[in-house]
Amino acid sequence: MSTTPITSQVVTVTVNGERIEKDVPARRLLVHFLRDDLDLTGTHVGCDTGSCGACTVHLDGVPVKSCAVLAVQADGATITTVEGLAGDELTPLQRSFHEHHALQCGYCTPGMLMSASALLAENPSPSEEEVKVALQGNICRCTGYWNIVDAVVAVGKGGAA
Amino acid sequence: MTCHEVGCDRIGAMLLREVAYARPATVEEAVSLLSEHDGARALAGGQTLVNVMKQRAASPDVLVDLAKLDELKTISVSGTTLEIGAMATLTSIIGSAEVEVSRPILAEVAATVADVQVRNRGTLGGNVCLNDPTNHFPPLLVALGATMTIRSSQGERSVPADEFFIGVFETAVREGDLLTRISIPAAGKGTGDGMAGVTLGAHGTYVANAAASVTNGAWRVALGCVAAVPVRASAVEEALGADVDDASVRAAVAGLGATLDPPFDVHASADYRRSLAETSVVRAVLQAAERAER
Amino acid sequence: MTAVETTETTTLQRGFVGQSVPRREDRRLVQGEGQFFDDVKRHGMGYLHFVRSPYPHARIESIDVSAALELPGVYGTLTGDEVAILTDPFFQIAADPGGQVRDYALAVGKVRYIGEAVAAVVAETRELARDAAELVVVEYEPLEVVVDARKALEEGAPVLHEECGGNMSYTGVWEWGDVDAAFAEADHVVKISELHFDRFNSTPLELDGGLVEYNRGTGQWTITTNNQFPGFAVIMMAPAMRVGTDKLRIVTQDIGGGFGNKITSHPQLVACCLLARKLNRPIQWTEWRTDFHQSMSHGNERWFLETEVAVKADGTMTAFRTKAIDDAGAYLRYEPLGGVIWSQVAPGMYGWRNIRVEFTQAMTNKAPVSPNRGYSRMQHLWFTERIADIVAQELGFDRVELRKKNYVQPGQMPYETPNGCVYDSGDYPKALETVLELIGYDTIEERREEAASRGKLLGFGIGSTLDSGTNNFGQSQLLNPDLQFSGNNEVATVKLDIFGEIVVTLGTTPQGQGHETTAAQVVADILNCDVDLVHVRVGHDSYWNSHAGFSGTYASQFAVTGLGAVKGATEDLANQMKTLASMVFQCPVEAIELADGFARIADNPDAALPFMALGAIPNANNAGFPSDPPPMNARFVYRPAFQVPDKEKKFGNLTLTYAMQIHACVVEVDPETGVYELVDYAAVDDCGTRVNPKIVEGQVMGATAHAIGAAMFESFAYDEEGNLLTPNFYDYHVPHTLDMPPLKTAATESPSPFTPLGTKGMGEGGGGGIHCICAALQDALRASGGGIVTESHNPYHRVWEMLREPERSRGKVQVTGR
Amino acid sequence: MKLEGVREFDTSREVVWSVINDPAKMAKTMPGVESFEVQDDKHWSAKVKVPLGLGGLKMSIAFTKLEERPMEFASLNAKGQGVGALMNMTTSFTLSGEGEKTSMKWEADVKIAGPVGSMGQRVLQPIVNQQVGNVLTALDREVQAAKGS
Repeated sequence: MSTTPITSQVVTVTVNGERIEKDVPARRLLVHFLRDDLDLTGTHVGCDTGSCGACTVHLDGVPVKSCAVLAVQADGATITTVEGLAGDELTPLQRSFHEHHALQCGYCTPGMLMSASALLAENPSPSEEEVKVALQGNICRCTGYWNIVDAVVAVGKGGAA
Repeated sequence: MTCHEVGCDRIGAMLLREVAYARPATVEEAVSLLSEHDGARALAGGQTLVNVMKQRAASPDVLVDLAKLDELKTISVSGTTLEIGAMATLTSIIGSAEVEVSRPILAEVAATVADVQVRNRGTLGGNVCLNDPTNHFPPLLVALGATMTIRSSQGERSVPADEFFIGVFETAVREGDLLTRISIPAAGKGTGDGMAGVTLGAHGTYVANAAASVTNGAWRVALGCVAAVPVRASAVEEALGADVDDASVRAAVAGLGATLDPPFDVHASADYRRSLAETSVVRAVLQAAERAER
Repeated sequence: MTAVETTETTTLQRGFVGQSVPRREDRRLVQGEGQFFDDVKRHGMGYLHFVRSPYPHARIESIDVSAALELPGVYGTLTGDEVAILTDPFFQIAADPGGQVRDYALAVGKVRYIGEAVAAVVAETRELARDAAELVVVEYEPLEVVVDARKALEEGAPVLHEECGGNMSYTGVWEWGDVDAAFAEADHVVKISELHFDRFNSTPLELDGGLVEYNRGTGQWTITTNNQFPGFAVIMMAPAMRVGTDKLRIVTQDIGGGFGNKITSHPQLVACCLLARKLNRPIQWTEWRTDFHQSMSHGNERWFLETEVAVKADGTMTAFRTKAIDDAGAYLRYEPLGGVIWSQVAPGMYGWRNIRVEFTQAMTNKAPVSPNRGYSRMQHLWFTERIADIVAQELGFDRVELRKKNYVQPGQMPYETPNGCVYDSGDYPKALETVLELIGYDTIEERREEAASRGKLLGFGIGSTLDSGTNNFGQSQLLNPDLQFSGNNEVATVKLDIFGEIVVTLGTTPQGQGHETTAAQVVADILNCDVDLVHVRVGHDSYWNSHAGFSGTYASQFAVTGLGAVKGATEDLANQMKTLASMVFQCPVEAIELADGFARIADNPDAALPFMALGAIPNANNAGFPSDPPPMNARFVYRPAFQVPDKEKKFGNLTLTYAMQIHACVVEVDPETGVYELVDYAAVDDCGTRVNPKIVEGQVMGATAHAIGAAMFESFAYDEEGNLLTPNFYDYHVPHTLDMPPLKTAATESPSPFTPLGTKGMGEGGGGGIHCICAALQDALRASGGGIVTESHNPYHRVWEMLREPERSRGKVQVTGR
Repeated sequence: MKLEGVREFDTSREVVWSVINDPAKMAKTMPGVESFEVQDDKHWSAKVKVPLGLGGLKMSIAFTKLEERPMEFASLNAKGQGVGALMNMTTSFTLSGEGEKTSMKWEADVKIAGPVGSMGQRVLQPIVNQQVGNVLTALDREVQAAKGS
């Protein structure tokens, strides 16, 4: 990696298991790199102040807001987006969102799922309070959060509603 | 009278101006990059800086990304001092055994900053260097009597928290400087820390806050959100004794608000901030006192 | 305990309708495979960025785009001067003086609020478009600013639209019954000098935008967008652009929330259309959050001045009169309809027979208002609920008893209000009982004492509210007699395709309301087949020819208009299927039944044709038929039976259904800081027959969350200079998980006698949460000075002020008696 | 944003007036002045870099003297523009007092727009308060200097 400051560089990232090399301007946000350059449009933009969490992805395993990270900062990193969550089958978390009516318009849902899946990875059966803390950085304007919290708690209880 | 206005697009859109980027491998390299390039700025977690750049309220020409500088991410105790690297994330502070043992208030407060995603990226160094007047750590570190270590091409220097904060988004870390370490005295017996305030919703932006710390009857109290920099409540510190109760604290705090000239905004009038400042001090002090007894 | 306890008081089971069938929309959305407009890309498309005014009121001296055009990667620009040549001003709903407003896609000559678009720049990337926007040079001559609607109406106030000769867009007196007599006979008169409903909106998480393509050969635009009312957008856009409505093909798919805020994006879409034609390339425009806050779809701010309420000794409220001043912001994008829509619920849930409202709307140097969840009725219902609580407190009546006594009673349903609206069904007192049970009303006083022991002031409040649905657009003629709008409609097309697929095409533009799921439930019940056999197309497309003038998703009506159309079309298709089967079996059509995916002879189930065969015959295998086989394709337009209201008396039925919600909450206030917390919350909903109870409950939850945000945190606050102080989520705090109280919900079902399925439109919720939080705060303050809540928005500092100077708010209320 | 205050000087009105009436001296009181030029006795302009951290806020400011009554009253307008902000400030100074005691009542009406604004008042207000404080401290310095000379 060059230590001469440059305004554009080749970035190498592994996104949802696929290794990608791409030239990207230093000023491009990770979220725009994912959406516009890689066509991974499941990651959404809901604000311009790093407040809403719709753009949440896993960067080397931890949830971050991809609108507050430059694509060049992600060079060498492993990234998981909502498209990378499920294989052929939906994950128990995705199923639980479906069963608990934890989404309406679905715009915040990818970010919610990324935050919630990160929580479940380190805390398989979180309490209601722990779930609320983990999702506090994700805004939803449709549901009032109640069903979302229930859906995540339920996964911890083995999917029981 | 006409106002000739260039570039009326002054309204937020999350698109940065062109900027150059480098990710040095060593602190020396970082310092030289910062000093060699005009308008160069250190990029830590970026949780404030990148958002400020999106608004184009600031546009550094060069970003020096500190991500590779692992030596700035360590948290350790040497003697009676807790040493936190400027690049330690808030999440790592929350999970640190050293912090837990020697100054738990730091983890307690870190856990209430913004949200999980921000805490995963955001660093202690970034939080203090940006010095947004509503940030959590500037008043806390002043109350804890922290010391900042700054590297520059001229070498290393230490600045006490009391002198570190200079203005909004402005600190003793000047162009060409790099904050490397924050040193906090480890809490011994008879030490208690507290922080209280009012936020915009749970874990939201502070409207007003106060941090208090007592060690064997000696108090340090700092206010946040009432000026561009944290404000020491010296009169209160002197008025407070070794053992305090609700009444004595209120007596000590009475009149504090009148000495302040706080900003007003959509969330609080200056008077409301004066009142919140007093209430926050009372609560922070009582919390600290209670913990000192344990 | 989970956060939500649901009590089903009555749930009728009727096939799939009435069941909480899990939503079919979910699978794509949880995998990030939904398609929102910003996900769509086209070869060579250019990104549009608007140059916006930093001044709230200024004359535009000049605009110089040359530097922007020189920047490599910039495709082109558009300015107000070009727009004024290429388009006509948008059609105005208002009669004069508001009718004189000249509103264009970009500011022409003047800017009237901070954030108004003065020019547009298109470039190769989003970043370049914004860079170029910074190079556009605009010269302004700043003008005096007015942000307070009351001041805007005063002599000598700065005038936004000179053509209107002032800042008034509409004024009218709305009076029914014999108000003066009622006051003459009153035992008490309660006077409230000022009540204020604050400015906010629902801030849908997805922002406005579109991808606009122009076909030079056909002169037609294809607009892939998230506009939620294509019928209205086209009526606004086509005449302004001097083209026929069919030149504008509107396509929507997944939409990231709307709440009414996405109805008025037509000005920006026109700018996109002009640039797509000018630059001959697809134009992509995505609004930014700060743009949205500064320029889009604020909710109506409203003042209620010199209110007087006539009350009998026994607590019967017989009359009220008030002077309402509505703040429309700088342009009339959907206004002054807010000036009439409140009258759908003129007496709220109460039996008032004598009402006088002098309603005036002003224009100010603030963002234009547009429909927002609960549009215009929420403001008025908050007003009626404030009256109920202030009257109860000042005259010493019990709030619960006062409501029970004054509510419209179940025996009176269907109930004609003093202005001719018809409340279709409902049992308000029973719903109140239910909510009181949920929240444990009988334990409130104990809880109050326990809280006091912790130094907290506990308060309990009720918010009863209506959710009127399925507009009679004839009400627009009460504002402007020359308008040619009336009634309402929605379209659905249901066909049986060649391989037997049942395909449903809607005219609506859902934003999370689950139309694909609920439509399939209705179709499956009628065709007596499995719900999974029914395919419902996603979104809206003008090319499907399955829409009418009022098509869209807004104003609580899908369960009536949308599903009414689905039911009509499906019944038509069912008859076609039976007829075809009877032709094949040469038996009377009455002998045919539909069951398990077959059309069969009821008495001889072996004589059965699979749906596939029925679909194939007219489509691909029709030789040798004695007469034409039915087409297996049914388009139905649902039309509610409305009359045009009486323009003189302002009398007539303005909406078809009246869903009802009663909310109750408990707050704890910190007397030192004014900080308060919602510690308990319950909501009861009655929207008639619930097609999908889980979806209905989801709407109740969403409306509750919006109300909590509006009551506690969310406000579009302006300073005197016209700066918006909450231009993004830094200062405009929307509630997060940790801000939410525990919630208990329940439902009662009073089917509507007026709708095809007994359903009522619902979802807006009528701001019940705002009403009950205001009431709970006022209750909490009784123990500390007895401040009166006169604002809909009560952030911590306002509560602190009420605690510190209770006289200030108390001074706004006065009681006189005989 | 309206600010006001009173400043006491232990020197004559003449001295204080000589400072606030001298563009060059006033320039020295402004934060981060990089260049300064006087067009005429009513108009002057300055290029400043307000030290706000984050690289500072570059602005070019045009000053116009609006009104003056020697030894008593002066008011001026400062209109600033820079990438990231629009500033419009009207200030007035009213002098009173006798002999070696002068009291200066000052008022400032500051309007700021732009993304610095959209960062929120919580940022703006302290900035303005602090910069005004700096100006007044510098004014003290200039007055002391003028007194000495």
